[in-house]
Amino acid sequence: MVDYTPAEMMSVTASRAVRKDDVCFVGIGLPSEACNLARLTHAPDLTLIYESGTLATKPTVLPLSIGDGELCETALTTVSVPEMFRYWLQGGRITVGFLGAAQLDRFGNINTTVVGDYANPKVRLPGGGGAPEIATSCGEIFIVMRQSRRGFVDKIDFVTSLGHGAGPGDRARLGVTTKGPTRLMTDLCVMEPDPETMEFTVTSIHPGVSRAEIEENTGWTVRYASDVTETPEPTRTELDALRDLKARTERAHRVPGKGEAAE
Amino acid sequence: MVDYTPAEMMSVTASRAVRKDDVCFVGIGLPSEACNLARLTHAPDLTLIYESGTLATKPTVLPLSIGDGELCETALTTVSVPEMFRYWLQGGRITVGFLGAAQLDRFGNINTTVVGDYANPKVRLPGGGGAPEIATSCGEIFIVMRQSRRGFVDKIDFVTSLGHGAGPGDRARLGVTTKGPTRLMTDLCVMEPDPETMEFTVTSIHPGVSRAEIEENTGWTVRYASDVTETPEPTRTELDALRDLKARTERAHRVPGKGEAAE
Amino acid sequence: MSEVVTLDQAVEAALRDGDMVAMEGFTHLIPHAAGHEVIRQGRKGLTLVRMTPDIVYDQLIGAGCAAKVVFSWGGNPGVGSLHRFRDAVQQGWPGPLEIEEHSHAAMANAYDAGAAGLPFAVFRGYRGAELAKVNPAIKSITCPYTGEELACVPAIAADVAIVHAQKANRDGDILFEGIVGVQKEAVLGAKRSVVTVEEVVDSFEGVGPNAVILPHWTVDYVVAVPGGAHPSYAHGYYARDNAFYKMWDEVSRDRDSFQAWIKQYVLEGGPQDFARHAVAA
Amino acid sequence: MSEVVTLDQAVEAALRDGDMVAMEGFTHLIPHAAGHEVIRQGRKGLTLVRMTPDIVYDQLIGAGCAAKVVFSWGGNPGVGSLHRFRDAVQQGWPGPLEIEEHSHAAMANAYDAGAAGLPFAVFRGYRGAELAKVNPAIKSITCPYTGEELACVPAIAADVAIVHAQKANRDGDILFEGIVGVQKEAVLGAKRSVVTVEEVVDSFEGVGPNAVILPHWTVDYVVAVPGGAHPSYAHGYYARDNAFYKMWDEVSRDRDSFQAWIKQYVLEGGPQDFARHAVAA
Repeated sequence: MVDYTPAEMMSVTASRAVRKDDVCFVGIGLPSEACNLARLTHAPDLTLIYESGTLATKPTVLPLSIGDGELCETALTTVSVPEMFRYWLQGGRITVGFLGAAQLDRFGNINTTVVGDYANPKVRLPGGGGAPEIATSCGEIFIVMRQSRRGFVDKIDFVTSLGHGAGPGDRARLGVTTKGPTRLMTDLCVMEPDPETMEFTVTSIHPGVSRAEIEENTGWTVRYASDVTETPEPTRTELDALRDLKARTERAHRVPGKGEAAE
Repeated sequence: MVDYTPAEMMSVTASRAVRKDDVCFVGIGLPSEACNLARLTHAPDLTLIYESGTLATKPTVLPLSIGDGELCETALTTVSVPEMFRYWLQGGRITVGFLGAAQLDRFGNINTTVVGDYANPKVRLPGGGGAPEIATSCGEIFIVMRQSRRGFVDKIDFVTSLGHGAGPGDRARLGVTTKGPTRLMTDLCVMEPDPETMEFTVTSIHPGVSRAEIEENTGWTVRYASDVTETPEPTRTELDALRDLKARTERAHRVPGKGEAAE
Repeated sequence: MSEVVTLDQAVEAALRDGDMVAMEGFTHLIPHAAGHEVIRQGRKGLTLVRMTPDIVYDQLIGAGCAAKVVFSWGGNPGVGSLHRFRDAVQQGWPGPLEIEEHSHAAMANAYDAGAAGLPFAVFRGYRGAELAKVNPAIKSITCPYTGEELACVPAIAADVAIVHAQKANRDGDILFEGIVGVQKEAVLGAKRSVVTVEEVVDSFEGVGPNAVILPHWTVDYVVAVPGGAHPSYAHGYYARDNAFYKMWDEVSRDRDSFQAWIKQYVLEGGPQDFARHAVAA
Repeated sequence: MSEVVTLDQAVEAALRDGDMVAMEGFTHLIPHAAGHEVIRQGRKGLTLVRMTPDIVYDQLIGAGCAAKVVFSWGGNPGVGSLHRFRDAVQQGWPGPLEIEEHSHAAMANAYDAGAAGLPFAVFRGYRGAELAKVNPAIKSITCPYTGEELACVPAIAADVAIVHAQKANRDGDILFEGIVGVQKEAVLGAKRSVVTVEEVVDSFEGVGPNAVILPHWTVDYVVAVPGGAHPSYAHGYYARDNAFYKMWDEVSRDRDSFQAWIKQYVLEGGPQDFARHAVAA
């Protein structure tokens, strides 16, 4: 048995969701960590796409921004941003879109725009960026996010990106033909939409996590699948790959002697 | 005094119409000859664009096709064909479009589609290609074309590309804001639209050409400006540049031992 | 996911009778070898899409493969008319040929829309042009902000795109260099695709600025056919065979000489015959 | 026609109070030096357009240059929020700030339409997304062929585009390499443009495949400002100064420390101060 943190459990679990032939539209942060871990473990030929235009990139360290030079240098090719959104995302070329959220509801609808009223916000968040169309144009959506009452809410303040709307059939009614959120991976568990209600349902719980803990960190009534399993622990290989990746990243982004004396 | 052919007179006259800062959308044949001659004489910094995507190209020989390798090798850059038509032509970046015609009327409307009825043609011509939008998107249009009754007709069988329509105001009524045909250069004379009627009017006659000769080769009633001038003869420099260009082109396109034994 | 196969396997797997097929190439990289394979396989009722149908479409039309041509300029560049195309339109030989005619701007936009997964494209075009009256596919739309009336055209989303490129790597990624035309759009917009290449290489090192790269997961079949663009050219490999274009004017003028040529060079030939053209000019 | 001048001359000639200005750069090649010049010249009432407003727009907003921001993602990448942007939106400091918010897809399409000279762009977007309810600029249109309802957005045609590139040649042609973003579209769509570059060179020899070249007649003013993208990066010249982005989070959190920073580094500085950042990391 190996030692690992809940954050590592989340990243490893998210990385396992990716299949070897997937073409992933990757966001910065947890999605990028999970996708690159997948590429370094079971899915070496995985295709990673970042919205800055880099197609089939193989960064050796995790990018800090969506447009780090490393992404371009290791890419098969780089296209303009209009082409990325037009030919590649809208063109239906992406099998999996990875999203995070500031607020998430039980149907996988996402808010990254505002807390409070749009016109008079309590907290102005960065906004949707690519997410509104990632949510509808990718074959399916994986969400990776730390579980908390603040993030997992009964009702999100603003629907930045569509999940399953208010339930079954809503995507189809809006003319959306893709699957939407099929998997939510947190530091506590894995949830998948119930095929009947489309509500997120716990299908797998991470080792050592209790149902009470999940419920304490969820702002909606938690539902469980009939056959909840225990998430397999990270393997030594996965943990080593993840820790190496993070250490390499840490070293690369610490540029000594720069930045302090600001322009 | 130098010796020259009517065809040389036409090319030299057409080349002189081009200004040194123009950005020209160039077709194969006479337009290409005139534009490259201008570049080799009074307009060395002239920008030539061919619809195959080559921007600011400086071919040493005339291309046989719109997409010869020479155009790309000598270009500042080459863009895709959709970008050429979207960003560069429709984007309003071209000052002069050069067109030829199978049939032309007195208002500069052009037919390169069919002789006879469209559904049941007597002669099926190659079609419009880029011309319909070149005619409306370029700042102005220069037409260069050998003068004949067959080509200069009272009524064209099909309007492939708009000139001045049926007369003054027609372009504006169609929402077109560019000038349209401002100059027609033939082997006999130069015509320009009369500012009142927009009909082509002879403004300059090539040396040694009679009004009768022009009229014999025109299918509409020829009108003359009040101050018709004589077109200046080609200079020694212009003729040398043109003949060198054509000789170089001839040599380059004669590839011995190829083509006969056909695949 | 690209699969490396032989040309006859690729064409057989990708193309069916009645399909809409785009064999693109703007003067450069025209997939002649693949076009010949389509003739050998005797495909019928094809809708041939291309901005600039030239010799290879003339051959397909004369050989009876086509029911319809969608195009914006149909000629033998720098030479004259396409005699087989003209014979089909004017005389219905070897069978009736429907035409759907656009401008270059319209087709370039239609390919762009196809690649972008849109059902149609909007552009400023056809003002005062009669084509809009004879082609019912040309419609107009009003800008919801300015009220300007603009032209529109359905997206080109062919059943099959067939193109020629310079290189594939071992993964099946494709590299086009030079005049790149609308090949990227044709492939991305199509349901299936066949790409013939000059050669398969280990790496795309030393690529110049006018390059288009298509990842292997956008392409279905990759086939190495050296010389496969002849008499068109492959930038960096061999030049355009201008003499062939002139020769074609003679051969294609007459139905009998055309058929004799097709028999000798296409029906009794194969993709390996193109290799001798794959030499720098 | 591009004119080579100094940065203060270029900004003064190109930009007026109340203009809509797009200073683009998708993480890469963000025109920081030019942004500082705009602050020094005290421009007011600007509409700032950018897909990803980050530090330089935070500075312009905090310095009181902006009346409105048109954007699709406003944050400090990899770090967090833009405190000056947030303070303006939430508290109206230093003045009220109007926002017009889109998605990336919408803005990318809007830039594309601007470059293409169209009044609007059509895309498949905003389905089930609430932004379409709060931004009246987002409209919809029906495909005349399929009946599908699609989103549309007005084209971005700014008064001025300000971008940073790696190189200009002696003619004033511009070369961008690496992540090219929407800079080509921003410049082609704008009425006027200012381009700062790392260096002016004799030739663009050795250009790689991810390159965009803008001919000199598409650009109004070209200025050599080595290091002018710092703390963003210039591919092939210097790396992103990630520590600066983190430092900005501290400096910008507080109005006083922000103003002290602007005074010291912008108002009392100049484009020459960027040169020391133009060293390979």
